[in-house]
Amino acid sequence: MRTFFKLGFVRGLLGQVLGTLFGMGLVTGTRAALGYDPLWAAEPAWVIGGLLGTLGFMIGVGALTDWAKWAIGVETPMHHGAPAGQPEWTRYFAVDLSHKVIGVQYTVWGIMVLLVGGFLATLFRVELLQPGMQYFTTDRYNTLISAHGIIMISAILLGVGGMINYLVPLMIGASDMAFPRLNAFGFWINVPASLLLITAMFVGGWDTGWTAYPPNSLRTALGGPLFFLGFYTIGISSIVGGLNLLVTVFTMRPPSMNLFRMPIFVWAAVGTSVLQLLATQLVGLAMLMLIVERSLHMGFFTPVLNEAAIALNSPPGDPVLFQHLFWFYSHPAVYVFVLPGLGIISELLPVFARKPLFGYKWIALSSIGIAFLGFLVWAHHMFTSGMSNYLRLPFMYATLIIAVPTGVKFFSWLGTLWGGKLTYPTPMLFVLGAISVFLLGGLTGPPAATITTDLYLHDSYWVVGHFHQTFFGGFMFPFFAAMYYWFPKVTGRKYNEALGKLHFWLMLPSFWVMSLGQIWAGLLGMRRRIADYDPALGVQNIQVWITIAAFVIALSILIGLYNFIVSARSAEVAESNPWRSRSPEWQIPSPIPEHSFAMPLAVVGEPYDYGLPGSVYVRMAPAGAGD
Amino acid sequence: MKHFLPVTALVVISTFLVAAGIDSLHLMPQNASVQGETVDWLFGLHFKLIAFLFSLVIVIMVYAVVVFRRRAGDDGEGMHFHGSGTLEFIWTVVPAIIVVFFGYIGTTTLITVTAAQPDEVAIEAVSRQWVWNFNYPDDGFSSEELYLPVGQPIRFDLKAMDVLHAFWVPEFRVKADAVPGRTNVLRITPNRIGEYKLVCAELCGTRHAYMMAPVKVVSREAYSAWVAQKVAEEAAKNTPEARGAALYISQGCKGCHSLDGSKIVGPTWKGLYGSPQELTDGTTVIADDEYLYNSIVKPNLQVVAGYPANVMPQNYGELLTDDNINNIIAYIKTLK
Amino acid sequence: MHGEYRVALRNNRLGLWLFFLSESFLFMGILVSRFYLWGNTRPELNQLNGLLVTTVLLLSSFTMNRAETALVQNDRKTFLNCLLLTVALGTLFLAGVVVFEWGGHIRPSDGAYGAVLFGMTGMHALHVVSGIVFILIVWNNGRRGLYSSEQHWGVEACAIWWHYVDLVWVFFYPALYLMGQAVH
Amino acid sequence: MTTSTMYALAAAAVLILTAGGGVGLAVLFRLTNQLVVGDGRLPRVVLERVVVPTEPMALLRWRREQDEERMAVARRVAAYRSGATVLVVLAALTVFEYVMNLVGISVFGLFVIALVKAAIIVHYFMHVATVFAAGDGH
Repeated sequence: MRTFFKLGFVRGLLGQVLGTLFGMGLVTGTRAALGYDPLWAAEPAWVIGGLLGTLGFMIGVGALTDWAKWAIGVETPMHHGAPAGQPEWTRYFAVDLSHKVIGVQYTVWGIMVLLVGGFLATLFRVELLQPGMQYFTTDRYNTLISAHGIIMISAILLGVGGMINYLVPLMIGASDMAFPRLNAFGFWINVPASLLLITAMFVGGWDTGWTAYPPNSLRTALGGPLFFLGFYTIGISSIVGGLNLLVTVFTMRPPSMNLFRMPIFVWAAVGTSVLQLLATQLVGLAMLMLIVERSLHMGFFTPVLNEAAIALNSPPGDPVLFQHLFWFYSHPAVYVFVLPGLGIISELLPVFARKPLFGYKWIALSSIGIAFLGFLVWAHHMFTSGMSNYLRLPFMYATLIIAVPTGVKFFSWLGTLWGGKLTYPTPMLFVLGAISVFLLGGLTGPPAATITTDLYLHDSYWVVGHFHQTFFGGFMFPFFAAMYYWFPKVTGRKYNEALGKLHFWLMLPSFWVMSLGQIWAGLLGMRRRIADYDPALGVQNIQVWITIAAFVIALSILIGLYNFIVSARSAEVAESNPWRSRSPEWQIPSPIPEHSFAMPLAVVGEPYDYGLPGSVYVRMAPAGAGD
Repeated sequence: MKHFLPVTALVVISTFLVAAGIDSLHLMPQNASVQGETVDWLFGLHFKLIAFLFSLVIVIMVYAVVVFRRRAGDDGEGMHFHGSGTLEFIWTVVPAIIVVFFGYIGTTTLITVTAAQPDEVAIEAVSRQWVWNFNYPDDGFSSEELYLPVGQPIRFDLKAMDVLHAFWVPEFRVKADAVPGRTNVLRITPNRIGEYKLVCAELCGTRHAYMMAPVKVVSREAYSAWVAQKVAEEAAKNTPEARGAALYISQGCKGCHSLDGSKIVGPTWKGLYGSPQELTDGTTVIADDEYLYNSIVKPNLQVVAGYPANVMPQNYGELLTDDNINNIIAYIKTLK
Repeated sequence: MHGEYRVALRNNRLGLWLFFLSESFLFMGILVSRFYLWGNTRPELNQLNGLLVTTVLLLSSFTMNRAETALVQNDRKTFLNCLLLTVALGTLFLAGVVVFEWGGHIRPSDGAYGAVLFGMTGMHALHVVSGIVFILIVWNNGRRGLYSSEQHWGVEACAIWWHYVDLVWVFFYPALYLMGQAVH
Repeated sequence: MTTSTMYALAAAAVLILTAGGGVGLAVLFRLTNQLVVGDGRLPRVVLERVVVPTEPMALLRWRREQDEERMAVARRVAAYRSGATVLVVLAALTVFEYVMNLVGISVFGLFVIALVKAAIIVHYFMHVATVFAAGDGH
């Protein structure tokens, strides 16, 4: 029991509750002091409460302790291992500075958030089985889809954070990330953010979708501002995570590892991090503007003017401004989600094909190209918003051009497969599944990119199908591939191969059914985000298939998790390099010791020279040797 | 080279099969507009490209998976090559040419689809939570149904009075958002007589899924007859009650207040006048003229128990003249 | 210099500059909103006040630079005094914005003028406040002798953070007071 | 305020600044000097007679010491002075910006001036070059 209350996580939760109550009290007290009536104003109380609750969590969990000590001039040496006098497992529930622990924390919390988001999806899929409203009110339904969207996005960001934090320092032979405390902060801020998002569902919900378009988001229920706040908080995590990774990659590589000798996943992580670092600020700003417009009536997005504004000759606000700010992040965010996944595909293919990665430089530069182009295409989400053709056309061209670097990746993957000695353990199956699914996403993109056809597809179920394909192909399948692939490295044990294959063979076909069903429903004229559909559209059978497929996907993921949990506790001990990989993290024992590399790394070969007799990629060299 | 022929043959066969499969599925509802023909043509082009690229990647991948699998007992490594600059160059440049070509096609078709027509007729489509309204400025009336003469180019001026909505008739293919504070333009020339549904395609709140309006494309003669009938009705509307009834539709009261006693979002208007209303603060008031006036102008002042506050727009006092408000009250009085 | 400190210093500098880059996107977003909503117009603001607060912030950047230079030259007294002077000037700037600009004839709820004016000055003021808190922390630590002329990352970070806040104002001042046609 | 009044005020400001400010600066020269070059702890002029060593090696060493001391002083003065110079330049640019706006410079022109100011701050105050140096401090 004492141990329980000493866990940073538990203290954080207490801190969040206390902070929220304090914030609410602050608002109510201020209103009392100013003589407002009534004393209780739900929105400011919840917003300030949510803000201070987040701060309370971070204080409670201890993520700010070292910085507070620094501020008053106290030395804060790095701490390794479990908290003093506590068992080893407790470090996963506390602020820990090791990137390996933080990577696991990101991944586990990400999977938990993913389960919540998936659960919401199954709920509204049941509602869509037949026309008419059976189980929910339309308001409740709208809250469910909105929450599904943002919760899944936060889950994907957490999964991306997990993979990047765990793998990148190992792959470049660094002892840790450049800023371990910032790293821990970046993870823990996600926890109060997730809780804010879940709370938002229970204090009235919100019916704007995850896009939060005003003016609807200015009028929606109390869940709205909590959702904005949660989204903003997740954004903070993205920014500090991206910053930390870029510094790590640029300064902490061994001198012998030049940019084109990094494992390919590191390139993808760099692309992702650039987008996270720069683009996220804009969505944060957009969310902040929504909050202040709601609470202080600052008219950024409403075209209605009050009398004083008319007297000032003030121009009106404009809802379309929000869409620009929002998509300037939220389109690149798609590449934040998929670039690491595509990196995983490129990373794993050579290992299971036993031959070099085809066109390393092209794949590496295509990641950077996608990241760069990602900044120039945001307005393709707004082709119907009333922009003139002169504005729409450049965005159409930029969007179509993204197909080029993406195509380079596809063809290079085929080149990697060609002439290999392919084996098909679970990670490889997930990689191949990812390619097929991402291919669907890639092919359903261009019709939505050319404006003429997008005028039909925009806001239809086609779009729903398209982005589920890109997220499953670009994140979910590669994520599970990574989970199975690095499972022996992280836990030191073997996963159950039969269950892994069952997971894959349930998930892949059901996903194809689900997403092709969505595509078809969209073509038949079904809109996005509708609680109820017109039976005359003829999509009911399709909806039944989508729902069944969604449940099979959910089942397969539960099987996968069961496999991970049971195998981590009691499976056979794995050898240190079961896949015969050349990457640095496989040259050290499993599970990885506290200080990953006993000796500095020296890069002495190409990363993917599989099949070249006698060549190695890295050598553990005593300090000073090598290079 | 021994793989070249089988792979090529499989890709070709697969391309034709996939393309034929897509064609046979009847993926979209019947087109009913001139603009839609352009859209459908481009869709056809896209589907052919999709069939080819899908086959190209999937066939090569499946072929490699089958042919290059590790045989039992083989412990060797794969072929050792790092890539091919020529190949990379080809599959960078060829797709780039294809996408630029599609960009060009996209440009020309967009210009076709959005081009202004010399003889176009303007109709104002006004959207509110959660109703559509169509003003026919040339003839000076407004309607809840969208009647369109076949073959007549129409320019829709889209307006939104509260939040974002989007104007979409799937059979007409093209859509556009209705944005508060702006007037977006959408051009459609219906070319097929029939009955369709206009839907709102932008999430706009509670009843978004039900925000629809009937669309009737009729012959020019039928259209003229309908216009004449609407004009006559308009003339008969000069009593306060009738004006109130028109305001009930044009101001969007209909979205939240029913006339048949059912509960939508706000209280029903059936039998409202003169009835006792229990308020959230526990008091009961009789719905008289003053109460109704206040409820329209200051909806949060007296909220009826069981209904949410803050839902009804606060600005009807600015949108409506006192005359109009009295017309609405007169209309409510008729609803026994 | 100690090797570990050198490595940390290099990381810290790169990290802080990347953060500036990230923050620049935030402020660019605000500037874009200003031009999107205001176009080539601006509300009538008190020009004298604008010049005054700009001058005060500029002076504070000078004193901050002087504090850092003094520390490098091992002149502790000037270092600490200049930090306090910077805090005073920063507070004066805040007072100028809050009292004269926010207390003027435009309120936050007054259309796009009010929203953008308060959005820009508010977001900038938030950064000024953070800078002041940062300087006070550094002053307190400096008073206790935690920084030397060779090792003083805290001071350097604080100084360039403060200059960055000034840098933002370099763009905000013309955007608020000079650019576009003043509307009466 | 009408445009003509603004012109008049600006002209008056320029006059007062140039005439009055020049005189003021001259009067406050010593204070200004201290403001510009630092804290006044600079080495004072040494009045006692300096004994110059005669032995060649000692003379060399003495000269080197003298040089180093002068260099150190020069560096210190330069460090302080650069801050003051930057302040003056930035202030001048701000005034220039304000006056040019009265004259009717374009938005683009104002942006260019702001960019110049930003570049000066980034280079001289924020020492952007240190990011690219391998962490060797000042």
